[in-house]
Amino acid sequence: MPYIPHTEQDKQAMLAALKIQSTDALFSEIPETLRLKGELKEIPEALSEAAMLRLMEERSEQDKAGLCFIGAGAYEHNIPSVIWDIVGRGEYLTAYTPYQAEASQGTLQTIYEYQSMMANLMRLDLSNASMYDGASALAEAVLMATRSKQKKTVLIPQTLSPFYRQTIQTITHPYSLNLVEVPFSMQTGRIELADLKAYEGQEIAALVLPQPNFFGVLENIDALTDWAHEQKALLIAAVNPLATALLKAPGTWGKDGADIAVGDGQPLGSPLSSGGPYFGFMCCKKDYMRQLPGRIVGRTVDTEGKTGFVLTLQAREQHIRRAKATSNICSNQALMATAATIYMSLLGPEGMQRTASLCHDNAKKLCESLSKIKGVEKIFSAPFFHEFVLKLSQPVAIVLAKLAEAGIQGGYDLSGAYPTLGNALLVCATETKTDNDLNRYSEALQQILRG
Amino acid sequence: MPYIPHTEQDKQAMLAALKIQSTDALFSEIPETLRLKGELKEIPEALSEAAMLRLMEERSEQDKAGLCFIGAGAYEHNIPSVIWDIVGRGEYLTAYTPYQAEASQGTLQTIYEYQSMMANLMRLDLSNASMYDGASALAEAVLMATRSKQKKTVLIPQTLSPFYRQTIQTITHPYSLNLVEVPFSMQTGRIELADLKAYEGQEIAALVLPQPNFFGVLENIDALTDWAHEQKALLIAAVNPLATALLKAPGTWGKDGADIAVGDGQPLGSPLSSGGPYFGFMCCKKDYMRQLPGRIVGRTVDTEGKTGFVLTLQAREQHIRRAKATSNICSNQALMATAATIYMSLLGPEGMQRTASLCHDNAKKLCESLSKIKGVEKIFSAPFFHEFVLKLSQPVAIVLAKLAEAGIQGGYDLSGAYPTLGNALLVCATETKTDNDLNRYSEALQQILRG
Amino acid sequence: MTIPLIFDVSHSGCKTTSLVEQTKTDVSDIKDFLRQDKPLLPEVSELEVVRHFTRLSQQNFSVDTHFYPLGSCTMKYNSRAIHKAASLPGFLNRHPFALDNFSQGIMACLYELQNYLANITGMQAVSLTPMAGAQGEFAGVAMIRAYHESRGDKERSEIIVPDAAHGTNPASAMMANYAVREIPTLADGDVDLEALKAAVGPKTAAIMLTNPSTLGVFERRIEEIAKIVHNVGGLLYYDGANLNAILGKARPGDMGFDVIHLNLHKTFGTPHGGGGPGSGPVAVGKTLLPFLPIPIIDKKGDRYVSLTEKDRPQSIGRLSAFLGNVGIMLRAYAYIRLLGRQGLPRVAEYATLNANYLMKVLVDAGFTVPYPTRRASHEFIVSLKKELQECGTSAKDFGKRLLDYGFHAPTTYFPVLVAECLLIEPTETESKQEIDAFAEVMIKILAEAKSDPNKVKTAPHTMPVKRLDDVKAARELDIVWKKK
Amino acid sequence: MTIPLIFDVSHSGCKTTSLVEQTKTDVSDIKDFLRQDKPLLPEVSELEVVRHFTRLSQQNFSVDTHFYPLGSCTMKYNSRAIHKAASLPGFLNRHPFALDNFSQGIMACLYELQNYLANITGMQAVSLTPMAGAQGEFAGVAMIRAYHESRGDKERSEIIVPDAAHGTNPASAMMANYAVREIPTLADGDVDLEALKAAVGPKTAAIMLTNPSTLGVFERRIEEIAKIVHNVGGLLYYDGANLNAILGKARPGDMGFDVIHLNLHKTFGTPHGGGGPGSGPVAVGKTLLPFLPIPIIDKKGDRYVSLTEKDRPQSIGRLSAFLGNVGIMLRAYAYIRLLGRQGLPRVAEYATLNANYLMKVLVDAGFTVPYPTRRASHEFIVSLKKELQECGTSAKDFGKRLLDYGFHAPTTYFPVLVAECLLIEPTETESKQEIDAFAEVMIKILAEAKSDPNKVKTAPHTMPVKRLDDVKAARELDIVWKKK
Ligand SMILES: Cc1ncc(COP(=O)(O)O)c(C=O)c1O
Ligand SMILES: Cc1ncc(COP(=O)(O)O)c(C=O)c1O
Repeated sequence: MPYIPHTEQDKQAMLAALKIQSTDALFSEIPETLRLKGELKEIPEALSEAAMLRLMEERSEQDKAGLCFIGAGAYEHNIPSVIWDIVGRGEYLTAYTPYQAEASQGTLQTIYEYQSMMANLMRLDLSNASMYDGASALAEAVLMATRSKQKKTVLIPQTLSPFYRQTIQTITHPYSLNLVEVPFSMQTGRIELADLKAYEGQEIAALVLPQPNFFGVLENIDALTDWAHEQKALLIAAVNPLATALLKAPGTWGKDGADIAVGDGQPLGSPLSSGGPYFGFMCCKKDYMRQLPGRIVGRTVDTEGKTGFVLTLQAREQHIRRAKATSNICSNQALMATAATIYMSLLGPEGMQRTASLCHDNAKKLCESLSKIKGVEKIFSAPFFHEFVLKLSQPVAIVLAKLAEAGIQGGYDLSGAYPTLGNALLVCATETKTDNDLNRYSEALQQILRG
Repeated sequence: MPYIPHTEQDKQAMLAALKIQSTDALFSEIPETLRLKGELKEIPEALSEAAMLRLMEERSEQDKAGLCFIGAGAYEHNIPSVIWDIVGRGEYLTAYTPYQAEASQGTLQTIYEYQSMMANLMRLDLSNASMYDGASALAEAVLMATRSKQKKTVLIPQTLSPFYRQTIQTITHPYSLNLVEVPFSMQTGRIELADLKAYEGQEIAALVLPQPNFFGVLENIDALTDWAHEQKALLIAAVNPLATALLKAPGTWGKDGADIAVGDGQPLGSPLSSGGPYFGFMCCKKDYMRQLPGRIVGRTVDTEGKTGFVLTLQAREQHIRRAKATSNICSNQALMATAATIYMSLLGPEGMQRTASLCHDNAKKLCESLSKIKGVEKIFSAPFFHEFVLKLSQPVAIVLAKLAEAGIQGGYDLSGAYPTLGNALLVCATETKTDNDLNRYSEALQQILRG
Repeated sequence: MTIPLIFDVSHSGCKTTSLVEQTKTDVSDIKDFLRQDKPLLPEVSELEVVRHFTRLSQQNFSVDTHFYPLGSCTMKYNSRAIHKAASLPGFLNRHPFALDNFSQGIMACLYELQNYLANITGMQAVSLTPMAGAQGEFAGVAMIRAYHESRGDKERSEIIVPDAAHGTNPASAMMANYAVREIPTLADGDVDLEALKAAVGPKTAAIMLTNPSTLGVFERRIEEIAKIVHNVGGLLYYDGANLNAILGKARPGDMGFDVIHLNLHKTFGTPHGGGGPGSGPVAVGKTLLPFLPIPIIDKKGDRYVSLTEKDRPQSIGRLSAFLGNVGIMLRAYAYIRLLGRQGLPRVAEYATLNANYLMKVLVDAGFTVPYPTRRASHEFIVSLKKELQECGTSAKDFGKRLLDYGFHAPTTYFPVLVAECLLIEPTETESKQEIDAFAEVMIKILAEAKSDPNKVKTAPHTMPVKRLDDVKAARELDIVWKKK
Repeated sequence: MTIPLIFDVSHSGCKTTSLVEQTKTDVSDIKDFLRQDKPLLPEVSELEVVRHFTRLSQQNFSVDTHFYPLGSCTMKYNSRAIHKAASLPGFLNRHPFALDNFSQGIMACLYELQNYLANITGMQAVSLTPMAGAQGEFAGVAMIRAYHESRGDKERSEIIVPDAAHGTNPASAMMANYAVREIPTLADGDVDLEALKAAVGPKTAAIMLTNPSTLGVFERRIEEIAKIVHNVGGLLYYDGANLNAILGKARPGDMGFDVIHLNLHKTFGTPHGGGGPGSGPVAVGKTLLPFLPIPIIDKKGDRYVSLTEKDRPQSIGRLSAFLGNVGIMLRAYAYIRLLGRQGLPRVAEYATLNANYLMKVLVDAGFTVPYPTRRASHEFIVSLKKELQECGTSAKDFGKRLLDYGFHAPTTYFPVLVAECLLIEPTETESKQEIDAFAEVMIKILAEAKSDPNKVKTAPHTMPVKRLDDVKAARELDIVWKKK
């Protein structure tokens, strides 16, 4: 029996100890009417490990697509081989949340190091141990801000990922917040300070500010942060953590810095994996510490004065505070945060900055060569990080399908989420692309738009 | 610098401590004439990890071939996922030979368990810790037998792998042994007792006996073993260890059992890997213990009486006995033996027997369906394990090339090594093959021989 | 041996150049946006990283190294085969926005998984998107809210939760802006029906139940409870964290539940990762069908498609940016394929057999269980109140002492209503031998508590650290390393 | 904590059915050949296997967990990237007898590796097939025999080996049926040329040398040695185990060697695996070219082919059934690609810098080195003769005590000619910080040897076991577990 170690003899000895004839008797307290009579019909017969692996291999091979130029919130990066060899060690992989601190120092110290790296990267006072993903972390940050400020209005730029906006919607819906979508400049592709005038004087809990934004464009963070603080609103930064190694850290935005920074940690060592598991991170100024959701690890000492680590500030959490907790989050995405900790340790400040620079460089090169093609137009004027928006002379879906045939995943089709942009395509190039890869894309697109 | 942790500052501090200006001074004792002046011209510029992996991926993808029905000494088997996740752990992977016993109990206990499993599987008194591969292990066994018997003649059946025979040749050449090749019956495909008559009364050190033999055919082991012992020769069994779970163990062959058993451990969890690394195993009766080459682990106690493990019987080995050692072997194939230990633990006696039976069953089925095809003839009459020989109506190389196009690696072409067999093809089917796989082979072959 | 922080190993300027292409880059076009400081991250060699985290990992207990009978957590064996299946490069490298044409393989897995889970739970449909049990709970409660709102039923402001409930239940109700009304448990471990009857009414949005409950017993009057709640227009939420106990034996859908969440990282053998990622799919009956969170995988003809808000206008919406923790779903899918139709009920049988057997051995040895007349489910509670009174040794002390003997501690102090409790869940993947060994050590500690209580109270003695100071950790907060 | 044997965990009848297809099989046609007994192998669950071997592995020191300055072993960092490269499914699943059309990718790697190694060593051609250093040595000596035989030169029956040589050198000479003639080393660590001159003659088949020698110094008069041996018609064999010291700095081919073997598992960063697999390619100059062992990869036009005995009639033949340890070759290939032309000499620079620096620190602290006037190569010797005399603490004791401080012991008692020696090789992948920490502990142990010698003599104290009884192990031999 797969994964059941009992021999018939063991079973009989155990039944005998319990003075019962069969395991059926163990379920005697389940009312007869509720006992499942037949079998689970939808479940197929057991496969052997080899047959299962062969099936899964076929399925995964079936989905093999070309060079990936899609971004839109999930990014292809080089993942050093070290990471998953270590993260996949049983001691990390098969441990539970580190409740028994003395038997969990590995996980606890790792998370403490994670918190330190994230807080240092964001230049904020503290970090929690991880959230589910960037979108849900942002939703929790919005709740946190409205709780802290006791106000219900939150400004949400349309340059924020539509998926993040939908997630905020779902998660904050029960609290009937006033979520105000801030339009962007069709010329620059970002929020312009002037356009915020309209919201001045309102009771704003927070302004959410993505950097880079969903179009890859760099927002005017300093001015917008100062504006938010002038409105007595919190500034919630939603950032790409890899980009943050190169770009201004949220804690240094404007005069006083962002108050909360969240984002998706995927670029730090999580494979694309169809969208998950990734992890959300959340950092903030210490003023908001007691509002922070999720687990936090602290450094302490043992009875002999030796350094050790424990879960701390648990009075915020569901298992202690129940209906008065800061969030219901329990399991988080610890393993992915472990991967990120190793990623940041391996690359270090220089490696991360260099990687971010390579991304930028490749995207710039690709944008230049693609926008030279007839039928292609770069539509936003503001600088970008590693993604950019192109307007095509043909419907995006058709072009993407043709690119796919040429072995290229050309990008994310914006025409659904942003119909006003027309045939708009969001293209991403990271450090994984060689010059040859970039050329392959331009050549293929040229061919398609010519033909 | 890849894998060099020194900062410039570290380097300067170290040079200063040594009172030298540059690392050049460290090489001052190398005569000037011998100092390499230029660069290593053949070595390309460094690649990044990602670029290297991409190159290697392309190279490995380039070689992707179809369903594998090749055997001939290396066999495709299911490898439980557990094995390489554990064997790949740094503590096993990056340790040296366990000279410092107290800091190497993991490797030492594993090898002790390995030795126990192999000896039990072979039904012999003892096992060493591994040899390079099956062929070189057999060569060492031949040397061991000639040393023990102080005779120079060794009978080597032509049913033994030609590669094994060549290896024996190379390794024993300096000792000018009398290696006598014993021909096989063209009808049964094995050595017939009657044909051994010719060698009776000679001064024979050993008879080598493969089971199954290179043709997959099962030798008449009991009679041949008894014959060897009647000649006062040692019987060296060369066996497939997976088959041995199902077939008579060497230690039980004939009246007194084989004296030495060797073979390639590859079927026990080593991937095909283009031929290596695999490992050789070597078991023997205790009479020959002090002649055994290679490392041996023994169980002992520590100063407090606690059980522990150490390398033992080292007086046979090169690092102690130098020119008087039983062999020059130093590094062996410990990691592959570790994989085999885990393989045998996972499958257990029942799982290994069942796997061997599935191999046999699949091979039988395939042989039946292939030999029904016009232009195909099964040439040997004796029973086989999981390989069999077919005679084709067309040259084997041409048929194999066509099968490859149909996504099938059809087998090993015997026409080079055994020209007298004609267009002979050695086909293998293991437990990895489904009925559908077997059918694909028959259909493709039918098509090819018809066309 | 304590291990220095990676920051303490750091030496400025150290790096592994092979990890990043060393070509020149030009970021002058975005110079106004650039960071001026060097982020304070470690600067260490690849070997230093490998050594640091390998050694850190060795300081963990884990299923792969230790028996881990943590109640309510189902720390069963995490198959390496399913880990390998989910780690196939084709799966790892797939972008969530790959075109449908290049997504049929993965969608086939997810679609089938939805169907399997519906069948296992006896519900109508499944959404896999919630990222953990708690997010599944939120999704469930949000659907309940959406349902009542869709009927214009705005009065319902309360969710009823038994006092034995897991903390996420009330917290999830709170996340959905419901007031929580707690009801007590009877001395036999079942819900107090009279209290329930008194609690329900027009304000009742739903009740959240775990069955078998976290007390380790099956709620026998579940059908009655369903009737009571449904009668007042409320719905029933099932917390599926304990599904291991009844897999293939009974189904929440048949008990009258309207919505349930599952913990794939418990019942379906996916690893816990030191705290996550998990996956908490929700399954619903007919009532809540329109409200399921998106995305959902559907099959149109022989093509799989992903349903969005356009296809499901009444959906509560999306809970994360993409599809949820797909890697975990793939593991659960592979797990179900490995166990198959016959294997799943066997899980419940042996999980329950192990729990009842261990309980019997411990009771025979003098341990107190709060529900001695009840069958254990897949887990059971031992109360050490007597031991605390008599020897001064608490549940925490017992837990810590177990570590010294190479066993992870059971869950301690949960559920809160049983004083000094250990919640013990052996799971089906542990052998009789292992369970006997655990029982033996429990009995040994009981003897120690009497003969040498201090030994127990100051445990652990053999871990990398002695007992840690939680109070100091919270008072003198040190949660981010700072450069000295 | 000692871990029971897997046999002691075994419970008859336990098995993991998912590992083998459970379909019926029929072996009645070979019933006369079948085994009647059930092989005495463990019967355990998959979890038991995982737990057993995971926990066992944790009892090892390894490069991934500890500084491992084992002299003559080059325990450098084993890159995970090269491990991943060699573990690509395309490589793992390739059968050695795949058709040439499906082998161009792998042959390209091996062909290039041959060329790289030829360039690095300054030799003409390379065969990758030997499976370890010792098999490379055998191949080399067998080629030397073949060369003399090919010239009808049958007198040559001796191989000269310095007393400092590694044990495999004389043993390999023996395997090739040569008598071994040992020559002494001078007080400065170089070979005694007078003794050499006296030893050579018409019987001399070859001399086997390691340079830098295993004494941790470069043999300065190597050109003279080459002349002496060549003059009498003998050949020069280079043991390449120490190549890390001179990588890209000097080449055996330029020194006059006719044949060399390399240890890919030392110089080229492939893992040691607890004792193997390694890979010991041989490289030859013009003289021995025809005798190289097969198979060898060649390029014909733009196609790679594998040369066999037909192409190389004078070859000594084949040393194993297939191509050798291809997986290790792929790792070495990937390693060279990662380090590149500039990276290889850097290895020698930093390996040598680390060794000389550590030697300096230890000498300054009062340790005795036998060759104080010499530059260390990538390793050096400390002799603890004085400490043994004065405190009773031996080299073995020092080594064991190091374990307590988290450092693997250096090589002890090799080379045999230096009493109470530790052969210390830090490698280039260790940081100054790590080396300083090691030096500090060495100094601490030196102090302990004086203040508390018993502590050192009874070390280790913190390992899973205390010092083990080697004598009992050899006397009361227990090398195979038997059922009681
Ligand atoms: C009964 C119960 N419900 C819900 C949860 C929450 O699950 P998760 O941690 O996946 O959010 C848990 C987890 O411990 C639990 O035991
Ligand atoms: C100097 C020297 N030569 C030869 C060898 C033998 O190499 P292998 O163990 O790979 O056979 C070694 C290994 O320790 C060595 O140090």
